[in-house]
Amino acid sequence: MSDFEPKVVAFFCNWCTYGAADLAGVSRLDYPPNFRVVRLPCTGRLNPKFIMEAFKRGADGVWVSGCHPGDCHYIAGNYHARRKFVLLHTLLETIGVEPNRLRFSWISSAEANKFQAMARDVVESVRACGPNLTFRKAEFKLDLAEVA
Amino acid sequence: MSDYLVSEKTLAGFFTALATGRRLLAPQGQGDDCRLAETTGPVSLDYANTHLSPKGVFFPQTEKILAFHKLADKPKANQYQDLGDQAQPTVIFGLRPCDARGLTVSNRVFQNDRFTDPYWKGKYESAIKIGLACLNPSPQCFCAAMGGSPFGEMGLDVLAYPKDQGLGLKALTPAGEEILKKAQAEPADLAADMAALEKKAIQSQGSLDDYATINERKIMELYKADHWAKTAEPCLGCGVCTFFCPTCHCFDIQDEQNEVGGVRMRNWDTCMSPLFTLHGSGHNPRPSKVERVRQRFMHKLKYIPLKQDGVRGCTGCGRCVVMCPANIDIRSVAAVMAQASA
Amino acid sequence: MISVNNPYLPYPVRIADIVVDSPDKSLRTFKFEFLDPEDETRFEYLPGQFAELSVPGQGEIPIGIASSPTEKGYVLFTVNRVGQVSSYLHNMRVGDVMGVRGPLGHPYPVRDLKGRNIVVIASGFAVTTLRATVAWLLHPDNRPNYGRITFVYGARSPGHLLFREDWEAWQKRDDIDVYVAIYKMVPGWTGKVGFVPAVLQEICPPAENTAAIICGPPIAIKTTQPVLFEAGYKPDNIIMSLENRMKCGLGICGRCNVGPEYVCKDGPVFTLAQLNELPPEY
Amino acid sequence: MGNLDDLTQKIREKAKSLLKSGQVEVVIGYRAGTVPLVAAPFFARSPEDCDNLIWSSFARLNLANYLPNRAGKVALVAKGCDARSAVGQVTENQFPRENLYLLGVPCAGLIDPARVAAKEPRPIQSATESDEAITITGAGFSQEIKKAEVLRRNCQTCAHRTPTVSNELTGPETPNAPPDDFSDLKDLLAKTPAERLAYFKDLIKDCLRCYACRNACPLCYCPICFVDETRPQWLGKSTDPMDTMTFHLLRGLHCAGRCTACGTCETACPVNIKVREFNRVLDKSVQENWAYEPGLTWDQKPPLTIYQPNDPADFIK
Repeated sequence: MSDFEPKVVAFFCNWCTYGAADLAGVSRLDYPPNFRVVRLPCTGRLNPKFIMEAFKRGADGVWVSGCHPGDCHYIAGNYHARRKFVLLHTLLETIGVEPNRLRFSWISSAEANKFQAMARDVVESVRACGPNLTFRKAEFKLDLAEVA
Repeated sequence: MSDYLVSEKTLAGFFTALATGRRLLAPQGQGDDCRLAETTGPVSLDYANTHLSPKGVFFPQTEKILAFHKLADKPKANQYQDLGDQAQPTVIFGLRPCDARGLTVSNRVFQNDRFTDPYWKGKYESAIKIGLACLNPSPQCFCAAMGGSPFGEMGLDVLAYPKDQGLGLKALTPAGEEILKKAQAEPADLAADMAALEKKAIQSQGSLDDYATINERKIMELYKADHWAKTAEPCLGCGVCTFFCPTCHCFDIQDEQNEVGGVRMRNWDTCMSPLFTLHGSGHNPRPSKVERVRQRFMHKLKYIPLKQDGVRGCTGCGRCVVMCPANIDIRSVAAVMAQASA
Repeated sequence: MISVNNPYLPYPVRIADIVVDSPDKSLRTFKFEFLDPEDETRFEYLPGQFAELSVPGQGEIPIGIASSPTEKGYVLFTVNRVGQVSSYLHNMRVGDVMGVRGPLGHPYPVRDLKGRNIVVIASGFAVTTLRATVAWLLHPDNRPNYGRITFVYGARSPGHLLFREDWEAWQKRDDIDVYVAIYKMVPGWTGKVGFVPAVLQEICPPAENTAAIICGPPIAIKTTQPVLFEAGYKPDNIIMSLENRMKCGLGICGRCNVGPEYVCKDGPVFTLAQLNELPPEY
Repeated sequence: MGNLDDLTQKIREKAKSLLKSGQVEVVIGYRAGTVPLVAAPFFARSPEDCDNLIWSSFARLNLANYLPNRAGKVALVAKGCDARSAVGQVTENQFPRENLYLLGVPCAGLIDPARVAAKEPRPIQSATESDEAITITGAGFSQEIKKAEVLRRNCQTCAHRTPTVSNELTGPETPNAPPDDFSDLKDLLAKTPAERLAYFKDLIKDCLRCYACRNACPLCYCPICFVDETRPQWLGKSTDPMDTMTFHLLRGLHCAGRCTACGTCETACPVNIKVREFNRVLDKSVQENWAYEPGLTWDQKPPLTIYQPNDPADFIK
């Protein structure tokens, strides 16, 4: 599966990691293009159903990243999010989602280098897991006889 | 039409013959695990009834009906096309008479006075239905009170019953007769035997006069009665009753799609859900569980009999009685409906 | 009629025209042309029937047919933007391909009303099937069969009045009485002002040998009835069109029932006499 | 006369006096079911109604489920878990505390019909019970089974059988069971991810998506559940296994830190799915991370409504 390019859905907080991605880009720090970013106002906005939706639709990995604890633009959004992530992480890991498919990180808008390293690491971790064949909706079949 | 016998010795061969050239579905497993499954025999006759009703054979919980391509280079892009009824030659052995009767109620909905549902029709009409009469109805059964019988024949091609470690069989339709002959069942005369067993089986069931009273009362009289709020109060609105009911046939139609195309499918739905009737405007003709519970019981005991020559929408299989988490018992509700004043 | 082999299978159509009908853009009228001209012949309908508009990948919505069968080459539907399918439909473009499944339901009993006077009462955008009815009645083939025809129509504001060209043309005719009203006066309006029941009270034709056909939101239908009673109309002669949530349109999927009757299969047209015997679940 | 009869008597007496004095408008309790091994919810509004009230070890439905959106003063016949759920409802502002009278019942654990069926598969016509055992009768058989052998899974590990909060207890406190040590989950975690996923997929393979677990749950009071949302529609309505899995995972997450292990979801499930398995994974995490058990006192703060700056979360990089 050498030509497998993982698809990662990334949920970034607008105030930090999204900025870090921007800064990495402006600073010409190259990172893999395998993720599709969904910008959130805060990681506290992350509803677990977003993550399920991503996997359901065939994402090979999900990456959630926000501000370092204490740095939340909304004072405590990521503190609350952190407790949610504990449960979400535990649940998904327990039911058998490979741990490397789901990544949580804190990256501030100044940490372009951390962003670059993390992005590479996320993509490589997911690549090592291989395509997501088990934790998604079945491949869509139209069952239509092709009309010539 | 005549009667037939299959002895203990020829029983295995009988089921093999049934399964030749078509799939044989028969109940397998015990208790809550009892379900219709494909087999070539032997078939155990020792079961109460399948946990889920057999309606799923003809009306699967999820059924793809249409599909379309989306990409412009495909022929007929964005035009729905029929996926067919997916029917295959089938014989079902071991339908209980209550369930066979229930399927006829759905059949008259799926093939109503104006329209015919091709997906139901293809599967329902191509299946040969062999019933197994109930010698010992379960404690929650009340088919006789609903106008049926443990030896009921409605909706069946053949009615079988356990006899001397083998089977007694009564052909009810030409298709039934033909399959019994092909399976080399021996001709016999079982009328007296069956009548005696039926009488004994019915005795174990209470008779209920309430249903006759409900027949006589007008729709609005039953509808406006003052007991509905109380009747509905314990209801959780879960709809387990509707999922298990052999005559519940309501469904939702949904599209699912991806980048290249999509399918239209139908899925079992339940009148116990507020979404079932919710208008786009936000208006809901049955906004609370009181209206929804009333709808279910009125539908089973009043509306369906009105439309189907007196045949009730409840066949007395007892599934909802056992499965309702809040123990809303249709027998008790019928009694209240018969007595309550507006 | 609907496809005999499979009533779930829509006829493929192309969007031929889209007209934005209201200032808030919540109403659009879609003109569809059948991809297969034969389908137009099969889609034989009468005013008051509806069809399921089938948007690929989104779903279906039951909408009254706003065109009259006397208008050939196309069918018209006015769609209010409320849910998933209608919102998607509002963003579709001329030329897009989708499906129309129908006709469904029973029409207004125009054929049974021959020889009688008819008063048609419309509120809001429920005017669609009534616009079809009037267009049908006024067709030279049909007009001689009926007595006096009255058309009463009210909407929130002049901008919310649909099919202006049609009723303006009707106003110029002498074989139909047309009363168009808005609920609140605005500068420049020369027609009537007031809610439909009030306008009706003013001009209500005598009940003798007359049938009333009403369509509108529940509140309008409810408040119109007393006016008709007062004028001497019997429940038998008050004809209404209901709407309920629908999926199949074939009397099978179960959700649109009003008592033992299915709005899709047995309605949507009922007389008040029929509805008086049924639970008010609409 | 055993303890069960005493409890029934006490419930009836108290219910009557609460209704007579006008302290409450309705007493929500249990009546005898119309089928064996079931006690059904019952709403007593008059002193005469109260004679239908019973206590029984078949009283599996959690009555706190009937509290949200209910007007007027209510007395709730509550076993340990029900009382905790009711406290949770009050904490989450779903029911005013001043309208609630908790008639606490010291519970000795409830009967699991599936375990009874495992012992006696033949159809049961009737069931009676004493303090220690139940007697089931069917066509041609009658059998006594010790209650301890057929308790529900959650009752075997219930650490709060007697309500921790109530206006009044109807009997002496009952001994608690040794708490859930989640040892089976530890075994499960020792397996590979693929094996675990297979286990959980198999667990829910019969799910009908009837949502009876949700509807029976006192925590599920959302006006519109995520499964019913349409714009966007998060879940397909078909029996697709991944949609089903999503439902169970999100249902579990929504109940995390709030679930009192009352087991009413498993009672309601018509196809006998151990739906609480998802909740237990989360319960374990809640207890380990924040040492929290819901519904024990009126002033507890649910763990997901608060935080500590130094909350552990090593997995976040």
